[in-house]
This record gives sequence, C-alpha cells and structure tokens, in this order.
Amino acid sequence: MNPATTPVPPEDVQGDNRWMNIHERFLEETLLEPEVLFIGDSLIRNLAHTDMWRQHFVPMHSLNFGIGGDQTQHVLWRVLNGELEHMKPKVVVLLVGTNNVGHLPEMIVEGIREVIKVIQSKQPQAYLVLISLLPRGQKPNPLRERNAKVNELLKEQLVGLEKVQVLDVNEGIVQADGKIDAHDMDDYLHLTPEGYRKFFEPLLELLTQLLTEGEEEELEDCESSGSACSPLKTE
Amino acid sequence: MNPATTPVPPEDVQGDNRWMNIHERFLEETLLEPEVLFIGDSLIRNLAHTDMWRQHFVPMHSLNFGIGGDQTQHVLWRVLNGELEHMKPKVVVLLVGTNNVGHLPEMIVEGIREVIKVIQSKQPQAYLVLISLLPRGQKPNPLRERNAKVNELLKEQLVGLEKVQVLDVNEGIVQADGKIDAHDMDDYLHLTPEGYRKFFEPLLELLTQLLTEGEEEELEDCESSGSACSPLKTE
Amino acid sequence: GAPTRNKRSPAEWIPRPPEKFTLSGHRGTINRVIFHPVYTLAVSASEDATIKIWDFETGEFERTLKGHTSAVQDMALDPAGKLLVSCGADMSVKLWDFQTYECVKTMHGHEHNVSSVCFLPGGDFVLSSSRDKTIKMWEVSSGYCVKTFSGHREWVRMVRSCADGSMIASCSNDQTVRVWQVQSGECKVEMRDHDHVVECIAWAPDTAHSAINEAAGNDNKIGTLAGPFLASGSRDKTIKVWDVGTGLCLFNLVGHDNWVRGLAFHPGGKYLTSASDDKTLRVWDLRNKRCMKTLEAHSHFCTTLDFHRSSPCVVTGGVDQVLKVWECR
Amino acid sequence: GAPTRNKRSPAEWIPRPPEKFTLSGHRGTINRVIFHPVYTLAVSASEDATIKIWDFETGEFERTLKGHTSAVQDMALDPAGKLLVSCGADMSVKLWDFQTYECVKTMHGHEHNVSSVCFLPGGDFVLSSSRDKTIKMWEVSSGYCVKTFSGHREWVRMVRSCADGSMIASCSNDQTVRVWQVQSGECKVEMRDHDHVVECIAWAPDTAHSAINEAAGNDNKIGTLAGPFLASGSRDKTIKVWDVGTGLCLFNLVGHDNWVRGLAFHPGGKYLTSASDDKTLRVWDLRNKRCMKTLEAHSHFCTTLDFHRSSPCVVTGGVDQVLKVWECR
Repeated sequence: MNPATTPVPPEDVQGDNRWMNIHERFLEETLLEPEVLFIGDSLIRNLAHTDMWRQHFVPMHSLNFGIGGDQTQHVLWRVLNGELEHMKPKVVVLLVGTNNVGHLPEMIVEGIREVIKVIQSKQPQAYLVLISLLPRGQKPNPLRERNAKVNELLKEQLVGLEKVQVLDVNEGIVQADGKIDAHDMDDYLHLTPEGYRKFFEPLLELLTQLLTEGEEEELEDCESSGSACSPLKTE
Repeated sequence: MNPATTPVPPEDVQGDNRWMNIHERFLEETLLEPEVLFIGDSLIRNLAHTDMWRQHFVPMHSLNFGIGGDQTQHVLWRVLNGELEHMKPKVVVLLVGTNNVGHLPEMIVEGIREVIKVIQSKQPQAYLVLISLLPRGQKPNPLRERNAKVNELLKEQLVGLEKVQVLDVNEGIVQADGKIDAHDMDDYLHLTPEGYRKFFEPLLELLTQLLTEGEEEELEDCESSGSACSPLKTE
Repeated sequence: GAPTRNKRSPAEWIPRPPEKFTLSGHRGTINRVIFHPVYTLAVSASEDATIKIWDFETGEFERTLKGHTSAVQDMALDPAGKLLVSCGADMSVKLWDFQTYECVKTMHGHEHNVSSVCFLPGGDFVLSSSRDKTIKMWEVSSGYCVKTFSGHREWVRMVRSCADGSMIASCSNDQTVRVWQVQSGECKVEMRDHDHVVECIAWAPDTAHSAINEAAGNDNKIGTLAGPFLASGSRDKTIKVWDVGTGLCLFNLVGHDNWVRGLAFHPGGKYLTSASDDKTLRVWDLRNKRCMKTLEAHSHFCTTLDFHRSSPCVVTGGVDQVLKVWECR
Repeated sequence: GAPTRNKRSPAEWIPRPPEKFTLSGHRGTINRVIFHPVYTLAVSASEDATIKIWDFETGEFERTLKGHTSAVQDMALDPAGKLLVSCGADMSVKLWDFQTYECVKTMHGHEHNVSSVCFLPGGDFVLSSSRDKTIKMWEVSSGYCVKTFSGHREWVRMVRSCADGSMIASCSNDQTVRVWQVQSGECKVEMRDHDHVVECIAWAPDTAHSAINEAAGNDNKIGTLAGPFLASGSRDKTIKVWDVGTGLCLFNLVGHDNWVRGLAFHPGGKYLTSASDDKTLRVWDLRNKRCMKTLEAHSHFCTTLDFHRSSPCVVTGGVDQVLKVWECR
C-alpha cells in the first residue's frame, strides 16, 4: 500500500494537538464562500503572511488551507474530511508533496493525483491549478532530483485532464551556478516574501485571468458603463 | 547526559543539507558588524519576514540567525562553531527551547543556560535579552505547561545575572477563554506578522532603549545640535 | 455644467471625503449599518455577535446589544424607530425594544443562517431570508411565522419590502432577483441577468423615477415606465436597475472592481450609492448612468452602507471592523 | 534672511529633491560613489564585486570594470582622472587605466579586507587602509609597498590625504581619528571623542576655514584657528569637526538618526553634506552648525556620497543598490 495515498492525519508528535485544531478552524472557514481555495503545506500557508497575499489574493476572496509539514496523505485526509464542503470556489490551488519524506516520486505523484481526484469530485465547477514542486536545498541534492522527477511525471500524467493546469513557477529559483539564493529561500525550502513576489507572479496572473474570464464578453454586450443590457420592447 | 546541553547539529533527516548550509551562510554574515544579533529557532527566523523587521529591526543593524526547528543543543552547537566570531554586537536576543521534544523543563533550562554561558564568554560586552518561551497549541495542553515551567525556572535562576534580562512577551497571547487566536498564531505555534506586531512591541522598546543608552547623556553635554563638545583653550 | 457648490441643493449633496468619524469598537467584520429614523443614531451589526449603537453627530459610542450567539447578519428598525429586528448565523430572528434595549422576542424557524430581515411598512410584520433558501414572514405581536416564500434555488441573501408593503424583493446565490406578492406569497417575477451571487437590493424611491426613466429612455426610445424600480448589486461587480413591471433590466452601472455589497438610494432620487469589496463607496449619477464620485472608504472590503433619509449623512462599515460617517455637501 | 533663489550664487547651491536620475544595475550594496575630475562621469563600487561607470549628465550606463573577486570597498581617481585605484574584501588594491579600462596592477600585502584607498596629490603614491589595522603606502610606478602606518587598535575604515599631501587622516573601529605625517610615518595626533566606530572622514577645503572658525568661535571666544580642519562621521550618529592643529573637537553636527556613512564638503566651503543609514542625505550649514536640508535619498541605508568639485551635482549610493544623482540649485 502506498502511504502517500492513504488518507491519515499526521501523528501529533509534540502533543499539543495543533494540526487537528487548525483543521477544525478550516472547517469553520468553509462557510466563508471563497472564490479561490489554496490548499497544501507550508509553502501555501506562508503565502498568507506576505504583503502579496494581502494586496492581491485577499481581494480575490481567497482562503488559505495550508498546514506546515503536510504530506499528500494528510491533505488527502483533510479534503475527505470536510474541508471542501459548503463552498463553491472558482479555482482551487494545490501545492503539496515536498514533505513526503522517504517516498518515491511515483508514490508522491499518485498521492497528488488522489487529492486532485477528490477535489474534482467535490468541486466539479472549480478550475484546478496544481503548482509544481519547488526545488530545495542550497546546492544540488537528491531531494531536488526527486522533486524534479515528480514534476516531470505530473506533467506527463495530467496533460489533457480537463480544468486542470500544472503551473511551474520554478524558472529562476535555481541560479546559473546551481545554487538557491537566500534572498529567495532563506532556509532553502520556503520562499521569503521577496521570493513569493518574484516567483508567484505567474500564479497571480493566471488567477486574475481565470477569475475575469467572461467579463470581457459582458463588456462587449454592454460596451459603456451605462448601456442597456437587454433590449426593451417598446410598448 | 542531558541531550539539551550536548552541542550537536540536527540530523539531516530529509537529506538536502539545508541546516548546515544555513549555518555556513551565517558564518559569512558574521562579518557584517551587527549591533543586534537575533539567534534561535523559527520564532526568531520568521520575524525576519515581517514588515516590523524591515521597518524597525533592520535600521538597528540587526542580523537574524534563526533556524526553523532548532532545539537548545543545536543553537549551542552553532554558537560554539563560529556564529559569534568577528562581530561585536551590543545586544544578543535569544529565543529557543519550544522545539525540545521530549525534554523535561529542567533539561531545557539547562540547555538555555549553556547557550547563555557561551554567548557571555564570547561576547562579554553584549547585553543578553532572553525571550521567554511562548505558549503553544490552540487550547491548554501539556506543552504549554512545560513551556510555562521553563519560564518560571529561567526567571528564578537568571535573576541577578549581570547584563541578562528575561523578557516575557506572552501577555495577551492566551485569551481569557484559554485559547490562542488564529490571528496571532495561525498554526498555534508561530506568530503571524500581526502577532509579532502585537507581542514583540516590548522587545522593540527594550532594544531601542538599550541601543540609545548614553545618548541622552551626550545630549546634555552638547545641548544644541551645534554646541562645542570640548572646551578649547584660548591661545 | 454642474452646479457650483454654493448653488447645489440638498437633493444634490453627496458624501465627501474625508470621513467625519471613524467609529471603532467592534471585534469583527461589520455586516450591516443602518440609521435610526428619528434619533441621531447609527446601528451596526457585526461578526462579533453584537449590535452597537453610536451617535453619528458626536461620534460617541452609546451601547452594545448582546444576545446573538454568533455573527449578526442584518437589522432593521420599524418606522417609528421603537423596535429593532435582527438576525444572524445562530439561525434566530430577534426583536429588541429600542427604548429599554432589551431583547423582547426570539423567533426560530429557519434551518440555517438568517441572512436578512426587514419590516413591512406598518411595523406589524417582519420578513427574514435564509441560507435555507426560504423567506419567512413573522407576526410581531405573536412571534409566529405566518408565511414562507419558497422558490429560490440557493441561499437568499437579502429581503426588502417596497414602499407600500404589497411586494417584497429578494436576491440569492442562485444569481436571480425575485419579487413576491406579499398577499398571495407568490413569486411575481424572477429577474435573471447577473452572472454571480446577487448580494443586495434596494427599491428606488418615487423621487428617482424620472432619473431612471430618462436613463432607460436615452438608449431605448421607449415611453415612460411606471415602475416600481429596483437596484441590485452582485459579485459580478455590476449594479443593475430593473423595471419590476416588465421584469427587465434597464441598465447596468459598471465601475466597481470587486463584489458590490451594499446599495442605498439618495433620498433626492438623483443618485444611487454603493459599497464594494473594492474598498470604495461610490456615488452613481442615475440619469447619466455613470459613477460620479469614488471615495476610498475602508482599508479592507466595504460591506455595507446607509443613506440617512433626512440628514445629509452616509454611514459605511467594513471588514476593517470600523464604521465611517460621511457628511454630504 | 536667506538669499532668495534668484540671488543665490553657485557657492550656495545645494542638492534639491527630487533626484535627477536613479541609476540601477548593481546587484549589491553600493559601497562608494565618486565623480571623475574631468569627464561627466560618476564611478560606483559595489558589494557585487564590480565597478560601474555612469554618465551623470545623461543618466546612461557606460561600462563595468570586473576584476575584484568580492566586494569593492573604495576607489579614487588621480588628479588627472587617468588612473583609478580600487580596493576590496579580496584583500587587493588594484590600479586601472581609465582610458583602456584595464586593470594594470594588483597589489597584495594587506592581511584582511582593504577598506579604503586614496592617492597622494601628485598621483605617484596610493594609500590603503585595512581591517588588518594598518595603513599602507604604495608606489604607483613599481607597485611596491613603501611604508606601513601602524597604531590603530582595530579595523581602519578610511584613509584620506590632505590637500598638500604632507598628512593623511584615518578613522577606525577603535573610535579614533588619527592624522599621520606622510614623511615620517608617525602619528601626529589621535583624536578621541566619538562613542562608536568612526566610519568616514573628510578634509575641509580652504574655502571652509572661515565658516569653521566662525562656528568654533561663536561658542569659544577664541582667536582664529589656522587649521587644517577635518570632519568625521560615526556610528554614534554624530559628525564632528576637528582642528588638526590642536587635536581638539571644535563642534558636533547632530541630527542623523543612524550611522553616518559618508561626508563631502561643498566646494564653496559654507556647507558639509553627509550620507547616513537613516536613508537621508543632509546639508549642514557650517557657520550655524545646523542641518539646513534633509533629503530622503534612498529606500535603505544611504552609504556614500560625493560632491562634484566644479559642477552643481551630488551623487549618492545605498544598500538599495542604486545611485542617485542630485542637482544643486
């Protein structure tokens, strides 16, 4: 059995029940009618602490269901246990997998695909944006290769899936010399606020595009701000 | 032997050598002549991602040597292995201990005291600000009690130590109903940017005071901005 | 040209920056603000489960009404301003004596979050809308539910009575605006043109009829419409003005950059004001169908507003947990 | 009162906001900016290990000099502007032909970061200061180290020659300013009044002597001092003006809210300009010992500045990796 596809809450190693309490808070927040739901690990959660989030993602009516340290099987448990109820988002943004310690790329991909399957069945109207795993470690290392392999498999396997887009935001994170700059990832795993600003710009553009789809159409119908929108029968 | 006082780098469980590379970056940064050195775990590190850091602590010429997940024995290893060389800070701010999984309060306190001992021997001119451990977990739990016990012991044992101040920033983090608000700690362990703004204000005040000590004196000597500062002999 | 400041009549006064007061005290999003019809008071309902009363002339906080156990969603005052009705996420509708400030009745019946309440003009009946997809009518004296209006396919966001109380209008997550006959309980017309949840509605006062007719006629070469007219604001960022008689959308007001959350007609009838998640309060010139003034009102979503019927005053509320009082000049 | 704008002479022109140009291209903190004595060029040295040349009249980038392997700390041009000397964290001192832009000589000898360099007025000798606590004198023609000045107890931050080349001044982390006889290599005077690292020094031009005497005399009822005079800027946030003859501090200029990082006298002699980690560029009226103008110069620490000897122009650099060119009026 693949542990990456077996829905389960993480063990409460430290004994303060934080993970379950965060999940319970998310359950309450499902009533808040998000247009965009972000779900995943700390790379999703930390975005909520940036000015970029406040300036650009909050006005889009976004909710952030990221939990630090989560692996695919933990997010899978969460989406199966209430975190997708009540709401009807237009877009779901998913990023998870880099924390799957000891799992082979194929296992992680299967885990991500399970999460996608649940999201698609519970939120069939939503467009799913899957962010590729980010590189990690200051210098080349086996985990970078593993994440790259996951990304390669995801692209192959998800191509053609309807309403799913794999978004690779990695361009430029690893520099010409093979290193990751501390300005972008100061612990070589998590993006700094500056890192989000640089590398999440494509996500911002994609979401803006997805959320305003159809609006132009409407503008054509009613070209000026005050035109009539349906022809009236004269009496 | 107490594991909390045995200097050691953490095991590189995930295999990307991040911790050691961060430490190596800090070694380079020791040349940057900080006035204030912050050292500890993620509660120290995350501060560097806030507007509060940029607005208030950067102008003080602060350096941030926080590493996520660090326990006392890891910070101890770092201060013994070069992170306090070259520089001559006026203040060192230390916060570590909440990640010491499975350690008794007495063990953690001993670990913190070891770190203090090294800092004082390598930076005798520096004033040491020890931040008390923060509460954790949404609701009351054993780790909160453990951290409270650590704080109690620290206050007892460090009273009277010269140039050391224990700063408790916990006032108001736990609310009247015993819960921690997600606006302050959205994972019930780490402060949000808003949390830092609320609860680290006393630290900001203390540092401002420590760094400007003696300046008023000087102002008395030279009361206007252009007065002579030493009486000249007339020829 | 536009009338100069000196010549402008009160019917043309509009809210001007900066705000006269910022009123803080709530510990959650402000969901609704309304003016008292008689006293110089504004009343606010919040996610923090409380209702607060403020003097909008002095900026002073007056008191807090506690009783709801979770977010208060909407409130209304009866024509004399003696009775307040409120509703909320605790699924209750509450009546408050506005002289003793005591909760005198709590009405249960909805099966989900109660999103909105209003009085019928006489003050004897209250209407409430809910996430349970229904609208209910309650007798004030007995507290009994005397009628249920069913038809919306999703969460009903707001309910408002027309001036004579013969009709009520509602809007919903199902993207429609509906008008119902109070007497029969039947849906008179379902108006469908918004592309997203319809957040709010407002009946146009009689004073607005000529401006609305002119606005509609400009493009449509039609005769005079008798109305009544209704404005609706939606998450599709537009405001639409509807002729309830024909059930047709007369025109759009486009300009907000985010969800439209609140609407209030200017008592003079020339203007419509709106509150939006783009953080602004806007003033729309109905006759010319254009935004004539944008006020940067709140530091976060601006969720609600009210225009005083007789004083030159607007109040807004927002996710930033404050109310702002705006003077009209 | 102050002279009106029309009557003001070039000797009274001071930098005015906003900046004329913001020059970006460096990928690290700017450690030093200097003007070329002949061409309309500014030269910048950066943490990014490069030196860049810019046309300060057009705002155009001209070229990059690469050769240092880590941060470039300081630079100077010979009086004719034909030879550039630079130094850096790679412990080297480099000479560059400013016509071919090639590095013609690299001088090793310091045992740590080289913090500062300058020419003696003839252009035949170069002085360098280092974190190794020494100052070294190098012969340009041979590249040999011909003298070492020892005495500072810590990192020497800056070295500058007086106008006739008979003396050099230095400042240090040991909180002192020292003046040395070039001929003998002996320390003529050690000036101690700063409470923290002294970051920078500047010799006062002859034109400044009357203003400095007046400033000193106002409080001290003394006769005319012959000078030479020296200004120093420190991490203690103050600027001090010293009489090298007596070794005494004449007065303080207090106002910066953070470390003082750069100093440049106005060629007219009435003003001193300074760069600080409080992000500002300040203009000090020497005669009245007060700050007469504060310019918000950079978005992060402002680390360096230069005042052109003959054009009404100031250039600043900062941790924000940009240079700014300021016109004087």
